Amino acid sequence: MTKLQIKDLRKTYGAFTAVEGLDLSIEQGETVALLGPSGCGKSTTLNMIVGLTDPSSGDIRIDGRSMLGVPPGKRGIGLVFQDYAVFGNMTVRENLSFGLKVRRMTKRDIAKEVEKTADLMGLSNSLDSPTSVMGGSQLQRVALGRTLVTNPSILLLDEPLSNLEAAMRNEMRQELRRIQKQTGQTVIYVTHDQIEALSLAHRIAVMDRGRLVHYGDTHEVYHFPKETFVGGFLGDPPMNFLPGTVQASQTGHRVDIGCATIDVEATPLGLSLQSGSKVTLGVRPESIDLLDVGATDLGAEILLIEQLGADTIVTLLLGTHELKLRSTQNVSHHIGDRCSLCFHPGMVSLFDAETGVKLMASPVSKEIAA
Amino acid sequence: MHNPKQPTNIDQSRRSFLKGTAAALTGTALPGVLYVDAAIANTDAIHHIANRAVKGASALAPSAGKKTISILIPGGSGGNLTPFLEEWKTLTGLAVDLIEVPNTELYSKAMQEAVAKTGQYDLIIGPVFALPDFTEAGLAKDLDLYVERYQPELDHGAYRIPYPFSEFGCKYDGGYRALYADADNWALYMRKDWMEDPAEQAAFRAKYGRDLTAPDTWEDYDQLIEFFTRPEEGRYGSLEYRAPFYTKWQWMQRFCSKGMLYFDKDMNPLCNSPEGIAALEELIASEAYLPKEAFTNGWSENYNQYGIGNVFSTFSWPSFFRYNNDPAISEAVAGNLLSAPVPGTRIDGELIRASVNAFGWLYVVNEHSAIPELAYLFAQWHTAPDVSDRAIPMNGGYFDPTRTNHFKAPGAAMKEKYTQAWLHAAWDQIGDVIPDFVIRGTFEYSEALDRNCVEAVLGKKSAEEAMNDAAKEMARITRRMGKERQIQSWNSLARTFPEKIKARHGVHTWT
Amino acid sequence: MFVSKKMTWWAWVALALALFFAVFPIFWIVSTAFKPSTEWVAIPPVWISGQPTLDNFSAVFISQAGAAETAATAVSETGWRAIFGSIIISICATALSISVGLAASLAISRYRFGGNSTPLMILSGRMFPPIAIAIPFLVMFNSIGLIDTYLGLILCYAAFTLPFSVWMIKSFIDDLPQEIEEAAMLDGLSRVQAHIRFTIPLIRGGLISTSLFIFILNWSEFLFGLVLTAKDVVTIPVQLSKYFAATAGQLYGVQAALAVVAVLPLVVIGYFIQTHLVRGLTFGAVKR
Amino acid sequence: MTETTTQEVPEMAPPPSGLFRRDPNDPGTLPLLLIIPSQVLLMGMMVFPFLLELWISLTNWQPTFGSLWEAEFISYFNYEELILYEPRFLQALGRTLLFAVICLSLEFLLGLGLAILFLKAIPARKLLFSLLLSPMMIMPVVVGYTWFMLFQTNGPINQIIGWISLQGDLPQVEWFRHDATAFASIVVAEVWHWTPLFFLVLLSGLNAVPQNPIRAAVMLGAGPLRIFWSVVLPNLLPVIIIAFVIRSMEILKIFDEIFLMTRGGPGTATEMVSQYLYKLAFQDFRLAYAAAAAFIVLVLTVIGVNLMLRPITRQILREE
Repeated sequence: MTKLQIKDLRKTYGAFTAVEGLDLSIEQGETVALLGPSGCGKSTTLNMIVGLTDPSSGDIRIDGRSMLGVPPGKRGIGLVFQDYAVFGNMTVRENLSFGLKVRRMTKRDIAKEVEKTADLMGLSNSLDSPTSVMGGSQLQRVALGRTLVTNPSILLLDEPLSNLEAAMRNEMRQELRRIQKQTGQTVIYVTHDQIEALSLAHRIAVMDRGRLVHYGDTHEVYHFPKETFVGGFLGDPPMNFLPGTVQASQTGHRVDIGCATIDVEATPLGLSLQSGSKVTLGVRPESIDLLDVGATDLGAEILLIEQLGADTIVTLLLGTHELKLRSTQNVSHHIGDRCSLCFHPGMVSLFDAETGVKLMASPVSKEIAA
Repeated sequence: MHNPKQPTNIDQSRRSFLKGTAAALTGTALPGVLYVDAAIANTDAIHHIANRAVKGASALAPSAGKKTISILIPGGSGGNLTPFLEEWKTLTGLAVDLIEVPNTELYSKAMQEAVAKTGQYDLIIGPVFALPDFTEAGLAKDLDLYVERYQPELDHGAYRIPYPFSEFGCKYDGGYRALYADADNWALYMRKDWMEDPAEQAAFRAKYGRDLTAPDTWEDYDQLIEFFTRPEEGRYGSLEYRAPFYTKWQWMQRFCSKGMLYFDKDMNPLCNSPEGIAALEELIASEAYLPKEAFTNGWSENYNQYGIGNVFSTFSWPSFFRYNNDPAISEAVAGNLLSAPVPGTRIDGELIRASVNAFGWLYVVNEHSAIPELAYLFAQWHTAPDVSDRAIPMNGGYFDPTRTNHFKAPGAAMKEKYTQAWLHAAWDQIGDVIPDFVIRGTFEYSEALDRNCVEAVLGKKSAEEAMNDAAKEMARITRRMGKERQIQSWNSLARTFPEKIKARHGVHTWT
Repeated sequence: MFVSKKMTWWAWVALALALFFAVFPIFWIVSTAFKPSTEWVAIPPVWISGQPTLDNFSAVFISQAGAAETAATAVSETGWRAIFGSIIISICATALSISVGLAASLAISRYRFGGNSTPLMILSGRMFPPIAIAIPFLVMFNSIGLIDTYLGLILCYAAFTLPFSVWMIKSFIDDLPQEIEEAAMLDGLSRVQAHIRFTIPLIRGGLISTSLFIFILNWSEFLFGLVLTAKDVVTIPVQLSKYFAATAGQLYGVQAALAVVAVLPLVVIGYFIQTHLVRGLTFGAVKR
Repeated sequence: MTETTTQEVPEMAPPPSGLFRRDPNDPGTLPLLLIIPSQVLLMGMMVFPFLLELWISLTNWQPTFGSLWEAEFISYFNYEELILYEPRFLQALGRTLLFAVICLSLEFLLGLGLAILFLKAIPARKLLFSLLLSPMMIMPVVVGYTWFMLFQTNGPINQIIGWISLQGDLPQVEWFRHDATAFASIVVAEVWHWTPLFFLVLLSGLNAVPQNPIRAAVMLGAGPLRIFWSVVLPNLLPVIIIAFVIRSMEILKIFDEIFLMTRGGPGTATEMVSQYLYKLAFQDFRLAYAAAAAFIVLVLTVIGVNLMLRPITRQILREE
């Protein structure tokens, strides 16, 4: 069942367009991450969803009902802020009770709900402490509890972990996942941190300069980005991009990247590429394998090997382009070595060189004759 | 606290002046007895007082430590002085520096000088009611010696300052302390043109059964102002003062004209006597005949408002007549002003009038001055019969006719500004003058009386409550000031009241 | 924010009323300054003179000796001496108050001199009714010859504005991290040098706004100016009270003219120190 | 004051870190040298007159009784007289408090209203802001004269009232004649003069209030009033208290405006402590009595201000 549906949402400030033509739908019980660099329009989108900002055009529907003109407090959305926005002059209990008091619940019901939520959030012991003396993760719990206690149909988290220290961040991430599971809550999670997005969300919506660039499940978004932007934004190190020229071939297409050519199969959609058109070829670091230590002249040269515990990042020079490669296995090569590379079949994406838009997602195989 | 007396010989000579004139000064038939020939203006004698001052100053000037005489003056009074400073300088070589303070602050500033003792001012032009305070605070220099030496002829001679001004305006506790510069008793001013309008006269006669004339009694007056009150035409009967600080004077006139004094022999307040309450009730009753502004107007607003021409009468100072009779200042009423004695009360067949000397300025020599004698001499010169006759009519000042010659033999400028008729009328009323609270603690007594009057007028208290409160407050002030000393002071002030009033209280027998 | 940014009709009305209320009296002063004497208290009141005149200003600035008697020429002295006096006294008293206050704030803020009681003690100096303290001042000033001197008023004004100087400057120093001076001292500067080279320049904005605020206080003072002077020293507020003439009564127009001249610089100053003023006025409770 | 000190000193005892404290000998005499000028100035210009005043208040001095040095020592008599037998003093005190409460509440509410208004998208913002602030820059004496003119019976305020009233004829309120209207007139002048201060301070305070708690409250469905009361106001509190402290210190001393407008009248309807002190000291010249009254006022003010400051003394003095 579609919980939240956004249709052609648009927000302009004078000549500046903050959000353009956004379409998005979120299912019940789903966790969706809204991901993008700062200034991409995700905060504006968030504000429009919760009702703090009115859209210039478009529609927002929750459970099929249009939310245009419905005041923020009446949309059934809970919002948790990056800086927690806990009411510093109140105790934890007062914070948690606030939303319920507004709803004119009886004192007894309030107390009951607050106890319940405090229990869920692990705040039972500090209910009567003033919030002014609390630390980050505690405040985060209060903020979350304050929202959850009102039983929102959608929970929006705005960069909820970015103010926390690294260790706390991990702990809270798990905590969030636990709570989401326990409550079956629909969650929209706004972040610029891809790891959070990837680890928490079922689906990811990537935004760039006011546009929704890619919306899909985490696997799809990660491995088959719809634009070079998405590939470049997600992943650490990000997707490798190689400029190339299309050459027609019998089996499909080949892309000439200067120092080598790569076979690319035609898409199932039958997209055919004009011979000679410029493209960008994208491949994830973990979709590249090092084949052997070769002495071939056209091989890639290893510039740098970084051991990162479980992973190893290898920086290569292929022709004039730098590539990064991630391997979970031990790399026996040395800096300065030359080697052959293999792009995993089906894991290579082609983008229009000018627009950066994906041309096709195709299962590819070919060894690069290096 | 009582200042030590001057050497005996001076004391005696002063007494001898008094002896010579006492009978005449306290007599009831004052105008007649004191009739002075107009020829006094043409004799050389008129210049003697000024000349003595100039001579004295010229003699002292070369050895004086200070060549500038500083005078503390009330703001707005410079007009009487500035044109004469150059003349004085030519005559004596002494410069004069005028220091203005707002006229409401003058008393305060002078008393501050009594505390600070800077000697920054050599002369102070102060209000008459402040003289006791100035003296008790050690600010007003004892002038007996100078008076003896330079003969300003304050209370004797053809040019004297008429009694009682010469008494409460120059002396405190029997000694000379000031040179009176501004006789300031009230008269009743009415619109001559309204009174002379035949239609009005007919209507008035029809209504009250008598002629439309200047009033003798307060009842007459109340009829007049009732008659001329026509709010629908924007016309009112009177512009009597009902603003704070001024209301007490209106009360004093009505009260004293009932043959009353402020205090009895032992300084018990009499304001809560039936007469005092009645006087206040009369003030309250006449509210209907007053425009609303009367309740907030101070004197200058009052002058200006009367000048607009929508009010029949008012009680005011001589300068009121002078300014509002000047076409350059008040087009509407100039030439149409009739001055009359303040109304009185007929008691036992005797008509008693009481014209309050509200304010009035005098020269006081600062005890702390470095050049007291020169300062005194300037004051003597400026208040001398001839010089003051020229000074008083100047525009932009407060001084009004004070010396006998001003009334009886006015100079051209004086005659032009005040008119012969007014000067005659004013002279005739001097016998009815009553003093303000010219005793120590004047502000406290005035304020207690005035505030209670105002509160009654505003309806916050009944007249009786107000007068009882005022009496209580005044009694308390007296107690605190030291009753014996105050009684002594009051006894000498009481002697300056009109004969008819004094007689009813047997003031002559007070000791 | 909990208030919508949109201007509703009632917001326009409220704004218009507030503006009228705020500006009308100022308009009236300015307008009166240009009215001929007949219009000062005319019935009905004149809003803008049909025959505007500069007489009131010339009464303030140009000696009227010998001029034909009119309401405006009844003024016996020009306003120059008062303007000069006010400028001298306000500037010197402000400078004194600020420099003494700056030193004291350093001692309090940086060295915790005297603990917490010192600032509160200093502040309580501002609570004494000046009317009552004026009398001991009179007695005291008389015995040391300070009555009617510029120095006397300067000392008095400086002392009475010192509480604000200390509290305002202190709030600016408090907000300045101590590390700045510490770093300077590690580089070899002495404590005094560190204050002079770093602390003071860094709170320059605060010092300027505090000075201007103190200047306004000094410039406006009336009572001490009235009581502690005799003939040599006059300030503008005292001069204003002198515009009274026997014929015309209160010289509203002349008063208004001097008031306009006296107030204009303050309004301009105020415009420039608005934001700093808040910091100072709230003793640092608002940090912006 | 003393109480605060004794309470807080122990907390401060552990010296804060930082170079200035690390080496206790280091500052040497510098702090002393820095504080001395202020102490000398205060000694000469505040403490000495203060002590002189204290002594005067214990005598029966008034210049018409003789000089200060001859005045009789009467110990607490003036105080006793004032408190027990001088209803006018106590009335003036009460009236001043009432005046302060009325004015400060009005100034606060109007200032707050304006400040909230200025959160909206106001056109020509900076200009309007400055215009609204300008009354604050005007010297009290001028404020007094101006409102005296405006409140004249034939003045522009009555004219405006006349225009507003439907009949169109001047109702001619005689402002200075009646207790209530005279009091109202000085309240109006005072409110006009100092609302800008509250406006300025509250607007800055409002702008400094963190936005997210407000958004959070909006999200929780709270209405503007509840948000203001529960979220905004607690944040504004320190600023509000300081503004109130500064203004009450000054308003309790209010003199110039009333002196020029009503002189405390009619009767004593607008007589504040300062007017009463002025009457005692500069009209009656009962200087000792005035001094005693001033001390009572001082003590009450100090107590009052300390009570007001209590909740935020810590924050202001940075004691945490």
